[in-house]
Amino acid sequence: MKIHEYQARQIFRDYGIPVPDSVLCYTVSEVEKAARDMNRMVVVKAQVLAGGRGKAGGVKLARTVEDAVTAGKQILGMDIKGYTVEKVLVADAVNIAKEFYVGLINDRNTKSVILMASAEGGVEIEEVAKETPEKIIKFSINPLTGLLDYQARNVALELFGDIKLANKAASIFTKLYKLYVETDATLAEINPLVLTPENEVLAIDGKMNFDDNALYRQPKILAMREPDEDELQEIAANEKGLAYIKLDGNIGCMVNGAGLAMATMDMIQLYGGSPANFLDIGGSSNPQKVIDAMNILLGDKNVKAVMINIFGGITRCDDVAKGLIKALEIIITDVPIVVRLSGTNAAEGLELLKQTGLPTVSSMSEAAKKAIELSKR
Amino acid sequence: MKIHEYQARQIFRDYGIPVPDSVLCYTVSEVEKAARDMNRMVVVKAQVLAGGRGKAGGVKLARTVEDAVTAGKQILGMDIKGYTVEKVLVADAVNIAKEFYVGLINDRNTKSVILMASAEGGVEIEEVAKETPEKIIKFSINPLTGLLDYQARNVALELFGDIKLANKAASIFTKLYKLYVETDATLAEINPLVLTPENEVLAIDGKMNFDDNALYRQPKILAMREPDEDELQEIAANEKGLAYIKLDGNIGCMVNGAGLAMATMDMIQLYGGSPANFLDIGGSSNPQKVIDAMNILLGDKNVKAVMINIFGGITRCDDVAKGLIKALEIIITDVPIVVRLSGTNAAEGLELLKQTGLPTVSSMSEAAKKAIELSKR
Amino acid sequence: MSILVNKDTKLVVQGITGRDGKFHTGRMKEYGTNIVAGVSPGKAGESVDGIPVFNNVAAAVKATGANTSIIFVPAPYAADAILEASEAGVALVIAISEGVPVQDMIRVTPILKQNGTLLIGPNCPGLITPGEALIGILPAMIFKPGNIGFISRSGTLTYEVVNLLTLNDFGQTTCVGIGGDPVAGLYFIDLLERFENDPATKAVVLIGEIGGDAEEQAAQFIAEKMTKPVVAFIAGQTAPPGKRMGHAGAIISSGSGTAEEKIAAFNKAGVPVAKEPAEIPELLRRKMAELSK
Amino acid sequence: MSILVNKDTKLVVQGITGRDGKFHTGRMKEYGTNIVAGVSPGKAGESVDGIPVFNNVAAAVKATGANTSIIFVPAPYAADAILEASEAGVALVIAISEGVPVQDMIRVTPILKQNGTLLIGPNCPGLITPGEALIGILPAMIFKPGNIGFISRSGTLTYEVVNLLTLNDFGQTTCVGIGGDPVAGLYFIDLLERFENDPATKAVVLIGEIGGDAEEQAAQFIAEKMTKPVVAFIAGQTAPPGKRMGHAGAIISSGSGTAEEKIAAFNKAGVPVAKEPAEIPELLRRKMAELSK
Repeated sequence: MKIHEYQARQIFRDYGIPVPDSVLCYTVSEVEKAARDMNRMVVVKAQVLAGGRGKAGGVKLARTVEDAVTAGKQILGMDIKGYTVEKVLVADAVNIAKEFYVGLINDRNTKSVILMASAEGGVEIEEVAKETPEKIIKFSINPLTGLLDYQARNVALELFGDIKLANKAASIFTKLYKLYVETDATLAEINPLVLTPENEVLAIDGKMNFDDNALYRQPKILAMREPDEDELQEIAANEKGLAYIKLDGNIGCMVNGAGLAMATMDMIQLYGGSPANFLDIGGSSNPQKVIDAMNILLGDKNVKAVMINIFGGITRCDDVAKGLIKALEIIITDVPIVVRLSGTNAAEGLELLKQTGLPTVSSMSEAAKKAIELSKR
Repeated sequence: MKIHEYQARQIFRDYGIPVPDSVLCYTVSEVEKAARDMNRMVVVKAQVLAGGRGKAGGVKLARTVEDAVTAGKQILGMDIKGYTVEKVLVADAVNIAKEFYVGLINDRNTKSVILMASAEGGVEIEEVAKETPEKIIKFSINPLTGLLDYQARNVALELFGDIKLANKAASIFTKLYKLYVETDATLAEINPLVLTPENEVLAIDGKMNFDDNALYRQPKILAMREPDEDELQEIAANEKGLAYIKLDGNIGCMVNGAGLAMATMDMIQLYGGSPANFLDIGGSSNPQKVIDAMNILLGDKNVKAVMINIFGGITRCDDVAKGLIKALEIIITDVPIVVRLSGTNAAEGLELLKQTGLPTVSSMSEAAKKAIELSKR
Repeated sequence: MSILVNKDTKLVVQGITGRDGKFHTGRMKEYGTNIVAGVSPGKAGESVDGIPVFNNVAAAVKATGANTSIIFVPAPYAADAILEASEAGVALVIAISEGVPVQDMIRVTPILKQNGTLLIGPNCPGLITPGEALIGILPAMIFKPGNIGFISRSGTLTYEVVNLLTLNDFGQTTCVGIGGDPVAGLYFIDLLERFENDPATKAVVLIGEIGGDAEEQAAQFIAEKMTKPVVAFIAGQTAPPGKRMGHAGAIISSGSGTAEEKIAAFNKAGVPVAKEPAEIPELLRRKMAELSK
Repeated sequence: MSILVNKDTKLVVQGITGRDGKFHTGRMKEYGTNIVAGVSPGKAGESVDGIPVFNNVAAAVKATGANTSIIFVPAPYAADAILEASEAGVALVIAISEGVPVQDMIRVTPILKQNGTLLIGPNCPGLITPGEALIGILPAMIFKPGNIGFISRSGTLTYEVVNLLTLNDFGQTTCVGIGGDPVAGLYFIDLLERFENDPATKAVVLIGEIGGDAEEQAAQFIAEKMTKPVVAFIAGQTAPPGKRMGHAGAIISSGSGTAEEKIAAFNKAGVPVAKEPAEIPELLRRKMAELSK
């Protein structure tokens, strides 16, 4: 789960990480009031769940209230990578002497949280990582001890040189680690972490992602969720026991198992088609799931054909077939459907499906070819 | 540092451990109002920093408001092990089906926190430990993982038998461990932890001690400190860099180093005297410390003689002698004083002290004998 | 021969009285797996399918000598169950539970290492040594004994491919579903090493997917350390970046973890990558023929 | 011969630029201790008494091969400094800092164990191998080389007794102040074992105090494992229960940890316990004479 910058700033503040003052605004008049109240140079920042806001023109410096109003007018309502900007953050534009990067992320290889820090702040860290990896300090944190003070200080000292500044930065690192672990984050970035000419160390921009599997124990984080339309669909599907992700193609897929679902999408493409979605109905033969899944698939106007791909393991194909038959009694559609059944009791299942008149096949590739053919009619 | 039962209950509540309702009362009329508001059987409990309140008559059950008033009158103002009862807790007297014990304590041998639990609750756990040690479950907690859920459940299941009750108790154990670590406690006891006939599990009485060395990072705990008169003296001495504990004897001791101070007390007793205190002035030859220490010693009316015992290590005895001379210029007393100097530059120190006219010796035993002799004049 | 589990494996089932635990205990027992104990707190003394139930793993291990555990408890309690097994001295733990928070797994990892406990999963279908022991939720009838080692990050796709192998007469030594989570126990290289050292295994099929760089590491390991042929398949070539494909681990982040990168790594290591599952048996046949020349 | 430290010890001083650190570095160097490095974050490149200062212990170890550390940082940072030394590979850490929270030491303990780091202290005066290395705040001039091992929980009382030993011509192999805290590093039995194995040590003097049961354990260890004579003294016979006698560890709690119990344990183990410090040399003389018969 992702959150907005203004939400990340709030979490930082709650954990004692110094962040410049800011006000969230939904309208231009709110922007005007905020800029007037702050009474100094501000930065107006689009709040959308997408990276690269600066390049897209979603972040503007404003020296006067008038500038801020102009920026607010430009940014509110603009489109950034498919997201419409509905709110902006009007933030104190602090003076910057130097910009740094610090981030925490779960690392699959060391099976730990790693701290990444760089004196090259303010730019995309992925670019730094690709072009000058030696400029990134990486450090694996032992989960049993957490980020120790001396470790945070060592990294901070390497970045800041001066011990007083390093102690300020180290304190931010340890707080960031604490909030990372306590909120079940999967990413926590401060970019840039800035040093001001007054020798303050501040978090200017923040990005946080969270572990969906841990949201059950993170009510405060869950309350921050602001899903977009696609995500609302995904969440709704999830609540029905389905994993669904919308894509741009025209062949809807309904598959049992995530790996098989991915392989199904791949195969459609391999044979020249284009998948409309990822959809995993899991291990159940419950007709309701099939009905829910079909409703989601057919709700996508781009879908020209549906490929159902079931491999019976513990679940028997004849049970799945029965579920499908029940579902297809309720769902009325003219979108063509091809069904592939394989594995446990596949023959019995295919036999049962004859009554539906649906084209049935027993291999994935056949199903994909057939679905593509049907989608082109 | 110790706290009262009502304070321990508050900490328990803050961490989600179920505790019966209660009201702290300083007067009989407050007791009456509390009992009336509760409108059920209550227990009136003396709040003093001493064990064995029940045996001393400091805990009384009251079925009616009148009973509560009577109990309040009896308990408020009573003396328990030298403590005057200034406040009582009026607490909901829940029905008890069975009483248990659970406690956490720092263990020197395993260098860890140990959980102790017993189905023999409501009595002094030390008695159970002595008479039927097999009835206490002891469990060393790995500080790197904390008390794990399955460990708490195992212990709880052994005590309660039933898994539903065990889960309730296990949740209390893990909360108790969390608060223990987070507050830098050195002891946290729930005794009794009770099972009600309605299958609730509640903490009826609580005891907590805290690590003095950690109070600097425990402002909430420090704010709970309610020292008695002796402790006020100890705290005041501490703030002057002295470790002081009042005892019942008549020979005041002033020593550098805790071990040597204890050995000095022991030696006084060995030769038939009785020490009036433990007093460690630490490693400094600062005259102010000597003045402060002498003021504390002579503030005790029981003190009939003073034994100053200094072993010069890093600190040179001649420096200490100079400090003593300065101090003795300011302090005017007719209590006899004997000074022992040994170690680095002892000869020079003793020479300097000649001007004071104080009896000086170079061994501990001589000093002790002399002090005892002086105390008997 | 086989890796990790065989006839002598003594299995304890954690969460044996739950719906899934009970169901799969029956299936595993039916397959012939040597299940010696179950654990369900508060139900000591009961039995499931004739298997004695204990209050905790330590008691089960003490009474039965169990050396392997399978975990069916719900995700919020899974990490605790893994630690319980590890601290009770169980040598191999298979965690089926799906949806375990990543931080839980991160915290568990160093303790397992200290105790020398091997973990498979969480969020995995388990493993099978055909004809000897089924420890997991895999459908027994698609497997048959043979000389192919099999490792996969996904469930149903495993069944799809194993079914193809069996139909094409490629039996298996051991098949392991390592699970789809970003932080998991044994991973590709851990198992490749074991297959390399298992005399009965003649070739290995590896089913990867998008996300992380375990496949790239596997490719490097194969190039540097393996003598036995390996054939691979990667799912998720059409998955868009930033979207989680069902598995918590199947996500392309920051432009890495793509199928292209993984396929390139395998190709560089001389490992043929199937375009679709149906190609795998033929690729395997060719590779093994090459070797026997 | 000696235990733990000698001429070859390479010492790093953590907190070398602080008041105490600087002062005692001078004294230790004067005694001849082989101090190779100091640590003070942000002061890399400076030097104290000609000793190079580094930003962190890892850098100091890398540059100088330091294998022993002494810690003078304030109590709130002491546990972190101990871990820093341990993780940097330092084999023996002596923590002088007084007032370290017990929970900090509890958290540190298992990590030191994992890393195989030995700890003395915190809240201790350090240790000395007379004529070879002084690592701590002990007053150098009271010690002299000889064949007595010495262990004590307290500071000034150590000096009192060692002074008596030296005056009575009992020189020392190594003298260790283990510190007065309830949770500390090496304890009586750890050191008794090392003295038993040290060929140069002919007898041991042990100074205990009230609180805990380390003396009782020492008594049992002596009875079961030691061939060399031991003489003991226990401070705090007149201390009342429940009162902390200066040291956080010197407290009689719940009726245990009393001087009586400790003396009884030693007597049972055949260890004479001096009534006052001045008796110790005579008891030692008698014990050693017994042995040489």
